[in-house]
Amino acid sequence: MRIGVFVCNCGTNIAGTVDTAKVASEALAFADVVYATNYMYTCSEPGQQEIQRAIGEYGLQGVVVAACSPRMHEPTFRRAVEKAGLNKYMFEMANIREHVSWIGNDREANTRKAVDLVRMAVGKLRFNQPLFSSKMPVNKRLLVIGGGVAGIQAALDCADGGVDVVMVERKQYIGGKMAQLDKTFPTIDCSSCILGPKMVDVSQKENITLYAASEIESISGYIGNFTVEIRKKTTYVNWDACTGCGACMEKCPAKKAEDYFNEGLGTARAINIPFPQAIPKKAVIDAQFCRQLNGKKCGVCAKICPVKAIDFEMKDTIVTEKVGAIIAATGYDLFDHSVYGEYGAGRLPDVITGIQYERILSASGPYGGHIRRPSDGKEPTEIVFISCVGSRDQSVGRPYCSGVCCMYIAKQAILTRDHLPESNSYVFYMDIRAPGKNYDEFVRRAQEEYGVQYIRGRVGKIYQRGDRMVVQGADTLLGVQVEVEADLVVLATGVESSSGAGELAEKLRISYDQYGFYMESHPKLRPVETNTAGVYLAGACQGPKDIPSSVAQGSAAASKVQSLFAHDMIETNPQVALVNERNCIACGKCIQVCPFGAIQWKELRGGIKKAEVLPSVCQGCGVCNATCPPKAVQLQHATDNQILAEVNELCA
Amino acid sequence: MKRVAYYKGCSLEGLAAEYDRSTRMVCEAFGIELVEIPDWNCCGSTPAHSYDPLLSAALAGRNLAIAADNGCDMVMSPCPGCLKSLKGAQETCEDPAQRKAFVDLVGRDVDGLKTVSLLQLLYEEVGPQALQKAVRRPLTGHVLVPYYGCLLTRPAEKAKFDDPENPISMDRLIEATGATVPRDFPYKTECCGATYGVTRNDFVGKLSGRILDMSQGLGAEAIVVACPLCQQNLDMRQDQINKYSKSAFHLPVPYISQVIGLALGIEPKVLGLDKLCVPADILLEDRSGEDGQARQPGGVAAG
Amino acid sequence: MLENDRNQLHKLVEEALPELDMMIGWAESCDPLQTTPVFIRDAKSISKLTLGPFCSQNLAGYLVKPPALDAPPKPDAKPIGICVKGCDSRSLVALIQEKFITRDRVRIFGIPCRGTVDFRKVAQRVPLANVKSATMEGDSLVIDDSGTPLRLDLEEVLARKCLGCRYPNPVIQDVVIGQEAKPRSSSLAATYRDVAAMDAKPLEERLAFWQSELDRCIRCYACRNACPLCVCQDRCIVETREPRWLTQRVGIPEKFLFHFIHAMHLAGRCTGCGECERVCPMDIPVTLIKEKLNKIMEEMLGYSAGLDPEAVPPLLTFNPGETEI
Amino acid sequence: MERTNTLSIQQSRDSDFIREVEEASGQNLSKCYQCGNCMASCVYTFAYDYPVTQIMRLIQLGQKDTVLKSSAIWLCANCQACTTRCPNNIDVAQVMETLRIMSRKEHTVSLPDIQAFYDEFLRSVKTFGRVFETGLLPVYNMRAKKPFTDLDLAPRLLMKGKLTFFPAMVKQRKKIAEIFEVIKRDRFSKEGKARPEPLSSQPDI
Amino acid sequence: MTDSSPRSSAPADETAATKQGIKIVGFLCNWCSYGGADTAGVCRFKQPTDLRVVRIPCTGRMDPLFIAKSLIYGVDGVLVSGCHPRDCHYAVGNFYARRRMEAFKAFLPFMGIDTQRFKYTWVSASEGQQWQKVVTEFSEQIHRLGPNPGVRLRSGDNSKVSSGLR
Repeated sequence: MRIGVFVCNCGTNIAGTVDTAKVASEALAFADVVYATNYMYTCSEPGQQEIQRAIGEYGLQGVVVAACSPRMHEPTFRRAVEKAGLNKYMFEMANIREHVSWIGNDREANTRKAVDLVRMAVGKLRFNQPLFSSKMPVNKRLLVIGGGVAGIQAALDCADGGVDVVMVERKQYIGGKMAQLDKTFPTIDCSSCILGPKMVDVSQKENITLYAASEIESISGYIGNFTVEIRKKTTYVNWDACTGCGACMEKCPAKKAEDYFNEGLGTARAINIPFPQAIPKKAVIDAQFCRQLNGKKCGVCAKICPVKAIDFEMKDTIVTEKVGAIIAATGYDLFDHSVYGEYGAGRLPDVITGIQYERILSASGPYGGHIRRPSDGKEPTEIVFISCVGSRDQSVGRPYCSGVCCMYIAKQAILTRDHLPESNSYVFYMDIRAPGKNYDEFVRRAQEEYGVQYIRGRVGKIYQRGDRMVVQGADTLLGVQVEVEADLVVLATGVESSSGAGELAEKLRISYDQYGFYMESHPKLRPVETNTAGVYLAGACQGPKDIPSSVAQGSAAASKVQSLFAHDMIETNPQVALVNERNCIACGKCIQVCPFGAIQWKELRGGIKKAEVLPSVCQGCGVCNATCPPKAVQLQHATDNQILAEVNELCA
Repeated sequence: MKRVAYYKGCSLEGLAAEYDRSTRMVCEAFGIELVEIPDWNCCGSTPAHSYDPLLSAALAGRNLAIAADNGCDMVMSPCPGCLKSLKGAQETCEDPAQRKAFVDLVGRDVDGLKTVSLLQLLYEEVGPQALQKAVRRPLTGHVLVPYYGCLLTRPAEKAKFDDPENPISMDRLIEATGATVPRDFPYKTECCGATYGVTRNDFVGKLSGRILDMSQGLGAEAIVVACPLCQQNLDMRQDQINKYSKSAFHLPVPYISQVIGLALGIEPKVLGLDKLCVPADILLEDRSGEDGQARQPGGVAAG
Repeated sequence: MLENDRNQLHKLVEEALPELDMMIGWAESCDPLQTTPVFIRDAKSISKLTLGPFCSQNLAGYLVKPPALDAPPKPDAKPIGICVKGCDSRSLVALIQEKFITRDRVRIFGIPCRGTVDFRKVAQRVPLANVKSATMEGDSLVIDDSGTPLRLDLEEVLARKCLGCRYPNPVIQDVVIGQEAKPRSSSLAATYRDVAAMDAKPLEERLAFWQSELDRCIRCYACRNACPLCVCQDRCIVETREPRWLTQRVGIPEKFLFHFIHAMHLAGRCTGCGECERVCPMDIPVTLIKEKLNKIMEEMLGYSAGLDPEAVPPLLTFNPGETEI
Repeated sequence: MERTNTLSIQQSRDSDFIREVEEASGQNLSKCYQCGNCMASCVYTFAYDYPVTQIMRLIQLGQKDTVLKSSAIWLCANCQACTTRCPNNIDVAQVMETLRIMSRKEHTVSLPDIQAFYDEFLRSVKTFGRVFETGLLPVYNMRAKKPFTDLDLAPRLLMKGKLTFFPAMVKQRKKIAEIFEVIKRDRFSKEGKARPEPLSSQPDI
Repeated sequence: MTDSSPRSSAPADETAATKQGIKIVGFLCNWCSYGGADTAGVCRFKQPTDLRVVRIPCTGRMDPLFIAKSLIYGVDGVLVSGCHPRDCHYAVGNFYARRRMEAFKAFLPFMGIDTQRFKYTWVSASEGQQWQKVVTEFSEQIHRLGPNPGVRLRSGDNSKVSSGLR
């Protein structure tokens, strides 16, 4: 094989601590290397041309570029050698920047290491084979997991573009957290007024199939061709029949069911439609509280239902959908403040969370939009807001900023003043994070126009004294301890990843960080893609986000899906496993270990069995290769011989 | 019979002698054999620690070493201050950097021992259920506030017992005697003024004063404690507090061991109830006849 | 007693043979200390079948080596009869577990085993050429070398693998011949005594030991060929170029790597039958290498190969929860 | 200590001090983001010259002199409220204890009466092996020039029989005194100082 | 002795090692640890220069025999690193790898190869600092152990060690 080696200076990034000329001259002495040079910026247009020129001039059959990480520029150089007529897999990179020049200053040792890495790359290249992709049809249907505002936006954008959309929502209604909000910052427009029409759109678009009260059971397949099993959870109401008339709710005698939509303030009926604008407007029976389902004589709803939709015998069902792309938009949960013993650990009835306060403020909420405190229904006059509860707090394992609390506290304080002009609001804060458009102005307005008292410091303890609570905090600007007597305390509980986020990520085969937020492909340049092709992210499942950002990501993910669906066929990755039938002993161990079910039996004439890889299903992990005793199955581009060649170069 | 090394500490030999007496009585009643550490010495308390942590570790460690030499695997100290020193000694012993210096001073390692407070011993080795069964003279109808003090459960990583903000072990033990405990006494672990009784009398006036005030507000007849220092501040100095805050508190401050002892039917005098500065005779009233109803404690947090 | 057992075996085989494709067993050979495998198709040959302490070969391997491996059995094929000792039966279980053979394809004649004789140990006492005959008398092996008969305690001449045997009775069988045998070991410690002794040595000594032992290896691959679970045969990666793990170069590293490959390919599969060591012409204790891995599998993952045909070999599965294995 | 409202950061900054406090306390003080929770939780804040949050800030700025001369560090009762609630898991009480030890070594104790009480306490331990409460107080009162402290308690305590007039003594007193001596010797040999310094203006323990 | 490799003379070995430094081969999964090593580079976290990285798609691709091959043929240390358990890009590749490497690690010393020359670890793409720590600690560990003596017999060292088994 005729091999050319190109050593990149990367300006001074590499040449500063690596003698690139020496690396090139040593490389020239390696067997099969017929050309070697160093170049200022190999990835630049002239740099690529230099490679292409050398391929022609020296008849190169393989190229090694020693430069930055292949995770950075491998695709660039592959395209370059392909243009010059080589198969793009006849190319190897030696990472002498991230792994050499940037991590050490010893020029001699760096140069030695760079030479080694080039030798290893050349060694591997000798065993490279031209690989060819095949084409696969794309199933132009989209699965959106999560029906919050991000998911809704993504679904509507794609549906508008003519894409068939399947939306799966685990709650019985769509709208997510935004549906629970009263108003939105910094414009104070009504949450349900702006979200409501979008929710209706979802239910009315003919090319959107909505599965509410459903969860993802399993996902198999790959980009362009996923198979998804969806578990439709038991609702005890036949939704095809249910008209959402609400008669059952009115007559249901089990009135002490938990009101999840109102965050536990007040109670609901055991059969319930959580709010008037709910989409889908269908009833669900809460089995925990239903009399009939707990062995008592009842069945009132079944008798009253005009369309006979009640079905106490209902069981979960599984439906299968085939899609070509998936958007995860599973949103977030709120931090459980009961770990804060100093704030009463959830035992003080008038210490509530921000989302509970939203429900209190909402006209459709438990108190009809009148601000009252839960313990005795009294109108509060002294209201304390505490920020960073479960945010920026290492001691509870939540060191990150939730990003939205500063703003929603300002909004709630403003609304409080609107509702109760005589009341006083105090906000304990550490820093005010208001970087969005018109955000800081909004917080200033809370202070300047609405007289909200901002106190810079954390709260050490809240305790009951008589009818009120004592909020014992600090004003660090003054350097004093302060006490505020409060009627109501609102904790700005932080954002955490949605419960079950990790399990779903494992089904999707995407990564998530230590807090359960999904990892994007690149924090700056690929914010809605994941490392699993065909799976995209939208909204707070990727990290805490406010409504505008979530909507923007929903649209961004939708555009990614539509650019994928603009193609009828996609190229497959040829770096997959391949069975050498002559060596296969039909032990079946590869079939046993393959995480993707990508290997199956194949029968030759005479009934002889051999393993066979389905290249479109294989993801290229190589577990089969590591397992196969006679090494009959080889992962292309990472074969035993290729890895051994790299090791051999080091042992030499 | 459970055999536990007993490190009583200097206070229990002097001003808190009744804590010592009642502790022994209660443990005996539950079949716990207390083996007083022979020739024990002072743990050095805060003064030793703020002089040199190794001094503190060595002083406290010597006692642990004696206990270990006597074949005990558990050491109990009724004084949370002493317990902190004992645990500090164990920490020093576990620290690879200091282990040698420690062992050189003390003569052996002591990290294998379990060190507990009296409260932890009673809560974990006896427990509210067993206590409830053993009660002869229920304290039904009495409202008692448990005051744990700052060190008993804090810092949580070191104390490894109960909750640092809202401990409940003493609540449960008191309830087991039949008495009523107001819900969520907010000053359970707030500092009483600690050693400033001598040097900064006004601190105690302020800090212990508010504990007395809150307790009274919740309808308490007595404040139950598990620390000799807390007891001195709240009881012995109650007159000083009254003078400082122009108040007229008259709240008895018995030790948890005395309260349990009473419920077990042990003679008040044997428990040293008469040694308390504010007389605790009110606890001897038998209210079990009054429909078993507690006097309604005041405050909204009651119930 | 041995005679009774042999008669019982003959009788049972005679009854079964019409339903069998063939019968695999042991027959006496010219060497009084070793038997030879025999493949019986007609009733006349049944009398050749023997059993006893010289039946050292593990016959299970014959079921899966080529050509059997490449040619799938015909649907109407009759089962094969096979004699197995305790250890051999575990190989059979492993092969059934890995689906190389199906249970209904074999008729298993289980032979409780009191241990097999290692002729090399006998050779240390008496020149093999002089041995005219060898018979069992109680717990003694009586050697006739034309002089005064030499009485050897069976324990002295047993194969190394037999000394710590936990499974002398077949773990899978259709019929059993003779009486149940008593295990020589019931504990990991006894079974892996030699491994523990090796582990107790300093690292340098262990290296020196293997350097010296493996230096003798001639890479004849007898160990591999005898192993009932080494199913790759001529596709074995120690000989292939695609991929090329080993060269033909004669060097200690090559020998080490060969034995690493053999051992790692048997990790979680090896039943400890000892065939590799028995057949080694250079007297290298190669089973010991696999014994170490077997011990690791038992201690780390709680798995012993060849006991449960339904089990999944531990390296072909995982447990997400095992943070510290 | 007198508070000043101007600070020339470089002039008074002692970066070794930051490192020393971090090493001795085992805490990473750059984690402190000044939320104020320690100050909010500390029941002694009312008495401090610098609230504990500001002590932490002063350490971050390397203001050794100000910190070690503050009265706050000697008024801290080590009650652990700050440590329990610190969102950054800093053992604040441990930091305060470290500062006390340092201020002792640097002879910058701002509240000599508290040091005198501690010294008297240790002297009692060194002499008897245990603390002799009845004996401790009068000596302290004399030294602190506050002769009437707690005199009001005496009659009642006498009546209750709570005052003992003879110190309980440990048999192996020599062993206890030895511990003191060894610690003192090592402490100063480590510092490379020629002569052990007395604990306070009072005779050495 | 049949071994005639040029490295069989000890002194030449050591000079070579001193001159060339220690050689550690790192098998890094493409998705997590290779990215983690890149992150460390981007952040300019300084590391020892002994490590040579082989990029593999997943630790599940790791046949322990690659480690055996490396150590037998004289590489001084082998570091395998992949995604944290449960974060595998291929869902379960590292679960298989964990068992195989754990078993192999326990086996190595039996054959006389120092188990300290092999380490496996999990480092994600975001953990640049962790990668620096892993590389630094492992490199220091290998430096302490010195050059890998390998399995080749040294000249003049032909003394037979009795197996004692027969």
